[in-house]
Amino acid sequence: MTIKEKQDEIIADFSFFEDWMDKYEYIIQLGKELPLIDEAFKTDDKLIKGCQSRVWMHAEEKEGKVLFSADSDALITKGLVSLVIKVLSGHSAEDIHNADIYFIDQIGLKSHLSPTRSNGLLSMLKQMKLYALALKTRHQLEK
Amino acid sequence: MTIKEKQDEIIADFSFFEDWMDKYEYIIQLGKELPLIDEAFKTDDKLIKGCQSRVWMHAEEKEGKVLFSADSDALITKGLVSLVIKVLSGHSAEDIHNADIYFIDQIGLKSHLSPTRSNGLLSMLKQMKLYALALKTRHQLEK
Amino acid sequence: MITQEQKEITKLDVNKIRIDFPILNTNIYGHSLVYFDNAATTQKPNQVIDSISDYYKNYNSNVHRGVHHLSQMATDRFEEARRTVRDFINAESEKEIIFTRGTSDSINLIASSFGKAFVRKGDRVLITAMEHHSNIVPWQILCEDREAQLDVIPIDEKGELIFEEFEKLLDSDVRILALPYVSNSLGTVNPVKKIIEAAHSHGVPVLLDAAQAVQHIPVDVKELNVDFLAFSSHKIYGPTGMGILYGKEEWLEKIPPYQGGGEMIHTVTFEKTTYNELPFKFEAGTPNIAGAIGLDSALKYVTNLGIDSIHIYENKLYQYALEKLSSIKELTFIGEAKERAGAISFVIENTHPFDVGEILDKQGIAVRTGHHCTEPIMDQFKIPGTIRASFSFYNTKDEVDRLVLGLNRAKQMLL
Amino acid sequence: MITQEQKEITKLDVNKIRIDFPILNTNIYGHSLVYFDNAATTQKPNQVIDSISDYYKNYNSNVHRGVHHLSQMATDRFEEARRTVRDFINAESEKEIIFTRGTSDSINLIASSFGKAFVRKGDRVLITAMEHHSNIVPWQILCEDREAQLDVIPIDEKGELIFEEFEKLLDSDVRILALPYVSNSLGTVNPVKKIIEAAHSHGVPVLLDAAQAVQHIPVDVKELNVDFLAFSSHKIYGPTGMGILYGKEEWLEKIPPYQGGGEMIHTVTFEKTTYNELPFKFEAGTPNIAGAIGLDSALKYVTNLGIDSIHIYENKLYQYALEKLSSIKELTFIGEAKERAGAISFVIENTHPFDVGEILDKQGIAVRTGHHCTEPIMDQFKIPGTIRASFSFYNTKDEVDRLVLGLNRAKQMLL
Ligand SMILES: Cc1ncc(COP(=O)(O)O)c(C=O)c1O
Ligand SMILES: Cc1ncc(COP(=O)(O)O)c(C=O)c1O
Repeated sequence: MTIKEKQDEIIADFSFFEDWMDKYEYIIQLGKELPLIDEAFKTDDKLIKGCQSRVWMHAEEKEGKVLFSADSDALITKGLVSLVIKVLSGHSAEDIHNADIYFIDQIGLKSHLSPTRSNGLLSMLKQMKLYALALKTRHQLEK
Repeated sequence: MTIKEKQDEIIADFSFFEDWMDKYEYIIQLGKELPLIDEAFKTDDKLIKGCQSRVWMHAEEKEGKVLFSADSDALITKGLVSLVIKVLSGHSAEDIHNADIYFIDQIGLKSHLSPTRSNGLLSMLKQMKLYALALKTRHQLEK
Repeated sequence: MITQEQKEITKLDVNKIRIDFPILNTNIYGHSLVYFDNAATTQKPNQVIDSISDYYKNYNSNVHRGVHHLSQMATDRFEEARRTVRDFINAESEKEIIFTRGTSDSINLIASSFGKAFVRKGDRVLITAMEHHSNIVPWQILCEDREAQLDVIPIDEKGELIFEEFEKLLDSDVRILALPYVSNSLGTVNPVKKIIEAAHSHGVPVLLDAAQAVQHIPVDVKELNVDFLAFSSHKIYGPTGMGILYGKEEWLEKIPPYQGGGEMIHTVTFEKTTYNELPFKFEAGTPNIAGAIGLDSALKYVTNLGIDSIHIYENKLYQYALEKLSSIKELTFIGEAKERAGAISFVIENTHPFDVGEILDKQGIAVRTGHHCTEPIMDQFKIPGTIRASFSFYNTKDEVDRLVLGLNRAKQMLL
Repeated sequence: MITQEQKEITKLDVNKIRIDFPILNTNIYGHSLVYFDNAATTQKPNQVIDSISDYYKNYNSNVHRGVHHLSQMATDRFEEARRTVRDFINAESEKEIIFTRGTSDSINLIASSFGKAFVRKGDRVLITAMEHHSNIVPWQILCEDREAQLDVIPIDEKGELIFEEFEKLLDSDVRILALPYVSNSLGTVNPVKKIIEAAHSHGVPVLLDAAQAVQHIPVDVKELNVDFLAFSSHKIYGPTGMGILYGKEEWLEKIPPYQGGGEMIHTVTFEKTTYNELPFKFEAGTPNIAGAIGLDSALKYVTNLGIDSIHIYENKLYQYALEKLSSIKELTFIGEAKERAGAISFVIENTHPFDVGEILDKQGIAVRTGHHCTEPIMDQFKIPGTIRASFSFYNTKDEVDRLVLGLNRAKQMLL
């Protein structure tokens, strides 16, 4: 699935929920399912700023695909991270860098997350795109 | 006339005026008529603080009566000073010190003077009473 | 012990009161709002909102020095606000009431001006381990500037000041003690009268951060014999951008002005400027006129309900909340001082406060989560933050019940 | 030269505009109010008044860090206000927009923080002879603290800066130049672009006091290339207790925080506090949230009318007033710079400004009299003060005519 298709799938999933509590139940469930990051990666340099809760994120490239893994001390944050990883992980650096991320707005998350949380989500996205950009640039230099 | 009687007279005078412009005409007239202070007394130590305009006031005692004279660079202020002098000048220090000054409120001056002006008027009154108090105390000590 | 008379005055009619606060009718995600974030800021009654509109619609004007009618009206009401504050805290004179932007501004003023006059290299400044950042950072800045030392009175595991440690820290190098009357994250009510006496016996003046006190308990600066006291309008039902600094006249006379500008001067030449008398010496620039007028209405509103009645009502609600919250077995209170007011902080085992707060929000319940600008307390208790519910006289037992239900729901989802 | 297009946009419908300002219907001593004290503070349109009420009635909450819905709404609107300000003065980024209490507060912030970082013993600070006290006293305090020298660029008898004298004063010891864009007592519009260029060519940064500029003329910080700019909400149709400091990001990064407190920190321990990023680093304590929201509405109102249209309309009115006032032969203008805006100052032979102001007031006409917080100007012109009429886009030619009538009446009574 492309990044776009994945986003559309999430939007469809969320459209089933009638109220915000159900959406949160779902997000929390995702959080609980998120494969944990390797403890070795839970270091300060993997910490993302701008959250009331803490998020650690690790990225690596395998066979031309960027793989993200992450953890957080808060469960909802973990669920949100999980959504973003679902969408972006496993794609090329180029695709990630160019991706137009619209699902957060479309499922109404942005205006319903606390400002701190939505800032956190945005800085997480920024971080992921920055990583992709760095990889992309390296690839171009290697060419 | 007692201080009380003088105040009542002023209140009666003012009750003739229909609007504020007439009252001001009258106050200005009084200002123009105020006998000027001796130029020798227009020194900084006779200056009363708290006015946008400047007021110099001089007081002396003659035959048991306190006599005030004053000047100001603003005409309305002079008129107001003139009213206060009319009321208080020529009485004993004791009477001046104990006087209940109600005419300013009663003719509605207080709430219609600019704050600066009415503060000025109040500090003038305070000054005059302080002078009377000083005299009174001296008399008591001399007894 | 509550006397019969006190029982009478506790009968605040909360339903009638709630009508005065339009925001309390708001719906959040389909639930009626339960506002338990009063320690962050309180809601405003119509009386306050209307007095601000009334000012702008009918007599808005710059104050002091004006020659015209509107200026007179604005000045009168502005200075009336100052007298209202004076009476509210029982100050000796309105000269002792300085209008500022808020508690933080008030504390910064003292840290800067008192510091300039009295704090020298090697001197010490005392604060407590339960300060809000606003009562830490200004003193850190001062101490860094002056090469003075900042010492911290520790608190115990209940969240109470350790009085013996305080006494040990008191000596002749201490220039000033700054502490909160009521802690915003633990709810601790400090025994300030006793503390002030002890400080004074060593010649140390005291600044009280009363940001979380004035709205909950009667505060009398004369009885406390406190030297400086700071609070915010927005936490006592008044508008934002407005604060109070009380200072004893003799202290305020002794310290230099803080900011320069209009209002605070007597005469200005390029060679020499002389300063205005109190309180204007400390009020540079056009003040927050609407803020003062709104605060005036707020304090009159509180006085009208009666701060004693408010205290009794809120205390009952506080005890009720403690009891109900105790029924959640995974819940641990952070702060268990004997005397408490305003805020209750807690954590729920194996959940993050932030998650709990978010799920409460989706049920229409507004609490605050995090460090509440008191990071050192969180460090001491080794937690990332707490969930804090803080109360006002417009809150009800029903709302506390909804909080408990909401917490149970959050627990279910998160555990 | 006014083009056809400009002629089109000058067609502000003043009658329609006046409906937005409820206070303009007030009667003063039986006369309809003529408000010519706009330089002291402007009146507020319903749009501003309502946005404040709306905030308190519907989404009042403390901003940032909140986990609940109201806090989210308040934060969004508060930060929207910052972007509105950014766009209004064409700043590069909202990081450059600091919310303060007013112009005086903004200037004090820079005098203190810039001073701390860059002004040392023997350095010099430049201001002008036409400063408002708010742009004198903070620098005096700084220079006294730092043993620096305050130098003053003189003005000529027309009330214009003497450019050659300015150039002579510019040398490598000058750390900063602070000056008004528009003088509040003389109305002089300074050629700030040229001045800033000259200052920069000597490496001297410039602070513009734009308190009397932003409401009258288009201000573009990028085009001016100005380093710091200060103005007050209450002088541009917004609420009191609210001000703006613009600073170039590179400068704001280089100078230390001003006040300490909540909001402005990143992490706090008793040992070491790290500061938040821009703009929060300079915003200690709960901000004036309602103030920001009201200012947002005010700037939108002004933008909606169009600052260019406002400028053209007001300029016409200003010229009309000059012409009409000239008909009074005992009247002398104080300040006759080629470029003027906002305020007209004058005296009437053998009368005291204070008397004239009081008599105008009794005819419903609000002007200001006195030194207008610019005592050095009064000293230079050897007068106790002036009568100052200052204009807004809601004023009319009819009102100017009433002023002239009122002055003639005053003359009659006083001479
Ligand atoms: C030129 C100028 N600078 C500064 C100020 C001070 O503004 P504020 O009193 O709002 O701080 C004023 C207002 O009177 C002014 O006209
Ligand atoms: C105890 C305490 N001190 C100071 C403050 C700071 O008040 P403000 O943000 O109104 O300046 C607060 C508010 O959060 C507080 O709770």
